[in-house]
Amino acid sequence: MKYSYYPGCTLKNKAQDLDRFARASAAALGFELVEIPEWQCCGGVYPLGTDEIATKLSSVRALNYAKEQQQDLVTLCSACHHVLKRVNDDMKNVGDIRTRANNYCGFEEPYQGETRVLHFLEVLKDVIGFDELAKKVVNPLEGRKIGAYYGCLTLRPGKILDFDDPENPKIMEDFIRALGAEPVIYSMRNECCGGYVSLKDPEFTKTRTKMIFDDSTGFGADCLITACPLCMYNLNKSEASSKVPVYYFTELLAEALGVKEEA
Amino acid sequence: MQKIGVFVCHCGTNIAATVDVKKVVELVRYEPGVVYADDYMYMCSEAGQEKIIEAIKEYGLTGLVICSCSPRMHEKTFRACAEKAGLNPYMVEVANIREQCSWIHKDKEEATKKAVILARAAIAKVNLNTPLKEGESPVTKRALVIGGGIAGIQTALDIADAGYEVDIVEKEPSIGGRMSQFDKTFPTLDCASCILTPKMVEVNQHPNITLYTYSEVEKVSGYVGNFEVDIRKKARSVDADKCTGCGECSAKCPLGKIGNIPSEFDRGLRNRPAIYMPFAQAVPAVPVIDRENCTYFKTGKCGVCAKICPSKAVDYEQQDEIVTVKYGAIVVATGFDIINLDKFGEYAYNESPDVITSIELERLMNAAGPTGGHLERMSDHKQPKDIVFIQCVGSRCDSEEKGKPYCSKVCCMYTAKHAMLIKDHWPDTNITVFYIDVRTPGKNFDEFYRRAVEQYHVNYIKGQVGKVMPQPDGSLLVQAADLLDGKQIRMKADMVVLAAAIEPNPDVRKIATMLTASIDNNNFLTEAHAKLRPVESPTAGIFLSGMAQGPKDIPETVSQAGAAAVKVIGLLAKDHLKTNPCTAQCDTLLCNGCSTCANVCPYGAITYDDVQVMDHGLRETRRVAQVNLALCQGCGACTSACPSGAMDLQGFSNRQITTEVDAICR
Amino acid sequence: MPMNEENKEFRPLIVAFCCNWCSYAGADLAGSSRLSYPADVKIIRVPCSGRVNPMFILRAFERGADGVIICGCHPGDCHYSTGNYYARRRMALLFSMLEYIGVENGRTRVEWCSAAEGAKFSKTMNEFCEKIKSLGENVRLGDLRCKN
Amino acid sequence: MQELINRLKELIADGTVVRAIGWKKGDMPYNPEPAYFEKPEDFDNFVYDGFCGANLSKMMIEAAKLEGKTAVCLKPCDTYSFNQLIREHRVNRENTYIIGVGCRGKLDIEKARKAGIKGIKSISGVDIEGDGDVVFDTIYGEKKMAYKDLMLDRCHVCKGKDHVIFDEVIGESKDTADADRFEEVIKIEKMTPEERFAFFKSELSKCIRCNACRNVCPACSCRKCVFDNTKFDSQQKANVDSFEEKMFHIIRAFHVAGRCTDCGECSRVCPEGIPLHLFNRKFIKDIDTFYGEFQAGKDPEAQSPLTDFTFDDLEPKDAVGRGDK
Amino acid sequence: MGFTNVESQVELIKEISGSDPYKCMKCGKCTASCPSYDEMDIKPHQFASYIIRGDIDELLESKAAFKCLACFACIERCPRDVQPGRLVDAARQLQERQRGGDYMQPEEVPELLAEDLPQQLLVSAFRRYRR
Repeated sequence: MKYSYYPGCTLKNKAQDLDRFARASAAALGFELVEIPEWQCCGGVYPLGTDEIATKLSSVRALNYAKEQQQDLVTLCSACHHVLKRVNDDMKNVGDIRTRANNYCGFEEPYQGETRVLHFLEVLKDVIGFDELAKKVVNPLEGRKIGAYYGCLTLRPGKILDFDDPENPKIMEDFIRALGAEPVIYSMRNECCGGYVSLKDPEFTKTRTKMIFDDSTGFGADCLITACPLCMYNLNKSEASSKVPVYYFTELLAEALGVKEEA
Repeated sequence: MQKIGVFVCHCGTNIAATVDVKKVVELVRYEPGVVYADDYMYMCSEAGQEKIIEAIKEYGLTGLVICSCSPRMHEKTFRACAEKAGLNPYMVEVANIREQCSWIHKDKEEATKKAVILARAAIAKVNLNTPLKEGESPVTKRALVIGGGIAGIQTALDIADAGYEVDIVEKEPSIGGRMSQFDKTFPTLDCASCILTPKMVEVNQHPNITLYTYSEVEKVSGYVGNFEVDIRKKARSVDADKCTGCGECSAKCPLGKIGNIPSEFDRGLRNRPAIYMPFAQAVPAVPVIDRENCTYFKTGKCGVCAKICPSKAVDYEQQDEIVTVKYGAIVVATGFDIINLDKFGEYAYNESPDVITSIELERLMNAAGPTGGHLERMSDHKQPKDIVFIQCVGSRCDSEEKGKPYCSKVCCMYTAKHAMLIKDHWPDTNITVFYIDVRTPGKNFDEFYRRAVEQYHVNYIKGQVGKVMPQPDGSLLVQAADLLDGKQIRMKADMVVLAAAIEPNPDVRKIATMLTASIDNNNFLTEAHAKLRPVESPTAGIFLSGMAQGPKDIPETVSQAGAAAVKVIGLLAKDHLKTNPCTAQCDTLLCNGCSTCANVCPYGAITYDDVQVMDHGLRETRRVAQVNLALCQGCGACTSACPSGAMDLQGFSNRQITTEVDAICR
Repeated sequence: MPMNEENKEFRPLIVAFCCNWCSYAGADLAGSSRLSYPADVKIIRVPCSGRVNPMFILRAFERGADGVIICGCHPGDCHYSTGNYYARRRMALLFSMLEYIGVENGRTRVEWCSAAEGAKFSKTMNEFCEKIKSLGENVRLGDLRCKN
Repeated sequence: MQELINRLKELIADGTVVRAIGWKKGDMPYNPEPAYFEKPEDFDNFVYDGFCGANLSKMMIEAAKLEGKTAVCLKPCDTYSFNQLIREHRVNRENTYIIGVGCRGKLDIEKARKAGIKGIKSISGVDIEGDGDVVFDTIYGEKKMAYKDLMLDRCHVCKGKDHVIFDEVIGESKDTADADRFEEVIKIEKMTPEERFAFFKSELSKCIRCNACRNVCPACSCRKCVFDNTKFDSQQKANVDSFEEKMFHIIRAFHVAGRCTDCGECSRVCPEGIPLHLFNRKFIKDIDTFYGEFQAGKDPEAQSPLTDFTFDDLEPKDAVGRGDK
Repeated sequence: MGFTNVESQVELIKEISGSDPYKCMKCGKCTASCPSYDEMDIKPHQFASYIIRGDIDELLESKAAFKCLACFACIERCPRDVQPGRLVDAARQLQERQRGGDYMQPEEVPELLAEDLPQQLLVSAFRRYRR
């Protein structure tokens, strides 16, 4: 099984862990992430303005490339996942954006949102299946109480991303169970960490991340997992992270599958 | 050739402002058949009608075209007017130049042109009209009420008291409906069961009322005055004639303790046995066996209830039974439920047992409820100190998947009631109500709400809650906004009560389809006229009572129930009804006897007989279609199915419609 | 502004068959709610969409109609229980046949519209008019004849 | 053929039937005509060979009204039409004795003409029992043609060798289907709207309104055709007005939709060679696609698709534009 | 494109946002959900009213739009489908398009940079703060 893979800027750089553990795990699970050539940065935030076209084109090109390969497009980074899914939805359902984007790109055949965008977790859940994943776990993470931190970009808006229930998600909890650990459910798991505001106002972000740590540790979490390099950065800026480490979910996956060292 | 009079109504300025009425008169005057044309300010007024009558007499008119509002509005008026002047009422056609012309077009020239075309079509049609005579059909003097809540109970009692027989069909094992689940009622804080139970008993004992509980309407056929209804009496597994209602069986059922069967009546807040009465005052006081959960029905073992029943009333062999009954009128009183809250994950209803709905709160406060009326948290059975009420959960919602666009109407009042009752019992409870608007139109309603604030010091905050977050310490963190003070609030609560939007009983769609009664986008039954015929369905013989028609409180429900009863009584008081003369008619000379029409007739009104016909001097016996005029409702399905054109519909004949097409396309 | 023949806007002729119980009432509601739609639409009241004989539609086209729309109660909600189900089959076959002989799709339409859906009625008629305008005059059916 | 004649004579002789309907020789060897046979000498002209394409089932509408039983010779495909007539209560089954006659495909003389065969004096090899080539004795000498190449188009989409209703069967039948029934329809569907329109316009413009199609059609069995009554014509003008002219074949096809067994007689008899079956077959194809396969006349108890429905039938908007997807 | 009057700017906001401020029923669920509430001088639920009233100058002065985290909580929860986040973002864009984006100056950037700062943060911030 091959997937077109859109790594995104950060995974090539500061978040290489997210990327390499994912590839190693994928290999262990029997699928391959084929990085699409000459991908360009998604821009990090989805351009909400109805008249913004240019900023969506990099996503459109990636989507169209996957279409030409007749492959689903897989991402790992929350932000890329968010932007790609939303741009894809625009290409499918917003006639104006579709027409204009296609005019710019000049593909052989107009792109109309045909590609299916999947987060790596969705591949695990819907293609591999968490039951199957659990069978492949060689180092079950027994006894660990893990809090899934979703943040915002994986979940909202629920209708378009169609990733999980945006208010009470459970895909990462099911993932944690599949690895043999115990998920810790806490309310702040889908509340924003402060996002890019940490650039200009790091103090604000710290108040947000403190709330997240307080809530998750209150319910007994001994570590957190995330799919987002920005969340990772912000959470790690908090003092609490010294006691409650934050991992990319792929790292724990690789660990459970016994491929962490090879990666 | 007909002698047609055309009358163009100004409808004040409703029509005249956009349609040049005089010009219409001028232009239609020369249409074939027209011998008279005039306009008037209000054609439907006494003076307007007088004008018509005079013209009929003076010009010997044989057909009328009224260019006015929708025929659904005043066709009847003008037909009656024609009849007064000795003209057959079915020689009248209405051109709808208000709803379908003046009200929707702005350009006067364009609207006038269209009005003329609509008038022409009507004139062309009248040219082909024939006098029709209404038939008569008898009325079955018995009414059916679907739903045994307070709405159905009141309607049935009122009809029965007037001397007519009434049957109530209730799908649950007992009548009583939602009201029987409530603790107290607003705005007088009467105990719900104290005022409802006597009515339930009265229903049970009334000589004119037959109760079908644990039963459902399965099939409806017929028409106003002559409905035929199949009622499925689901097997109770208990012989109602032998059962004394002692309750031994329920008490001994092994599943009562270990079965984990959530009680529907208590909204899942406690469990019930497999053989059960929903509540102590159930009417009839006869338990049912829930066959899906009962060990005996699942495995063939157990049988405890049958063994211990002192009157040997338990009957595992009982079968569903279908009874067919004839009715003259049917009242829909199917009531409501609250919406599913899965889409409101932000309020943690599914995550925390301490986030409950208002109906669950009713059960928790009810002395007969799962906690014996003691208010406690379902998580740790502690009495809550801080309670937050959230209003409009799913009401006034634009998104169809999440909620409902309408105001549920009763939540503001019952929340004030809940707040006061809690404060009355446990005065040191802190109560906060987050509202968007407090809506209290109704006698003594705003006073009631103000009492909650002024006397009981309930804290009302304008602003919707954003999120309810279960905390590690077991409390609930409520994040909200106080829009008036301009603050974001994060407050702890021990319990959160959600005023979930109400919605019509989900079964109503199925029932409406059987009754061919129309329902709106929200699944509420549509009334025949929003203002003037609020308790009737557009389908003749179907009446509406209670929440099935729209959100309303108990006093309103009872008033509407009475109003529906009066309409039913008015119908049943007649010995005969006039039938629609626009029925199908078969031209025996053209009919092939092929049975195609009978296959599509929804009323079984078409039969085939061998008749003697004379066709071009040739006498022959032929199999031809016969229309039973008492059964035919004039839908015309047969006419478009008929290959030979033998079937035609009076009042909407093939030629009449094609001539309208021609007139419009001229 | 002087109007000459060339820049005169094409105004289509549209016949709408509306069942008495749902769509005609829906049209009335559109009217009383003042939800406008083009005057090109002329409504013919029929008791039920099941009453609409394909002959009526063909006749309208033959007499110069540019579009014909049939409106009835939503499936399941027919006042006569089943009339619209038969209409649905009849119209599906007729429309497909018209397409087969080369008449543009879109000149015919069936829309289910309840008495409560005044807004939908108006929206439908606006859309349909736009569609017919984009298709232009209905030349083909007028042209189709057996003898020259 | 002789077995058939003998049996018919026997049935008349023993009083089982009063008369028989079959084919008699025409003025040319390739145009036999439907005929009544009562007396033994009538059978001198009786013929049943490859050119007896005419579907006799419709004749039974009137024949079954006569005093005494009538025997009728029906080919396998004709029995579908007969069943459909029973379904519509148009024939009296009790008064009918059905002889299912064998068929190995019926022939189209036009095919021979198109192959350049002219001046025909006599034809052999068209017997019902044979299986060789058809031999034409013409004034230009002997010409041969494979039986199959001479078959009517409709026989290439044969419904099968079985009679669906009969009292007895005489002779062997063969399923001659070797083509896709909907091939022509699909070909037209694939054209552009302009091409389709041009195609039908040119075909329909040949029509001379001779009504042969209507008269031969077993589904067109109305006592009085809608085109001959005034029920739809508001002006009550002469029968033939422009409305009829433009829409005649579409309306006729619609009227028989769900009832047409696809016997192909309309196209066979059309003097102008208009492929009228293309209308009927389009309806049949649509019915099969939209509502499940249905063969009119197969089962006289089956509900016609147009007097039936399911709750989730296709919406009309989805019935069109299917080719574009 | 020059903006001459309030009306055209209101129209522009509606167009950029693609949402209808008139649908707002002032329930405040957006404001109740907003993580940046305390940072904002104009609160999320107020954007609709500002646009309806045409208080464009105040919107253009406000820094609230730059405090929005683009977390979409308000969009997810809005019962009226006003999607307040879109209105907020449209106000931000209007400011940037008119002023060329002065919320973050390029010269600020180097001192903000940290060793472990992910690219995602930079591109996101640039998208939001600069035109």
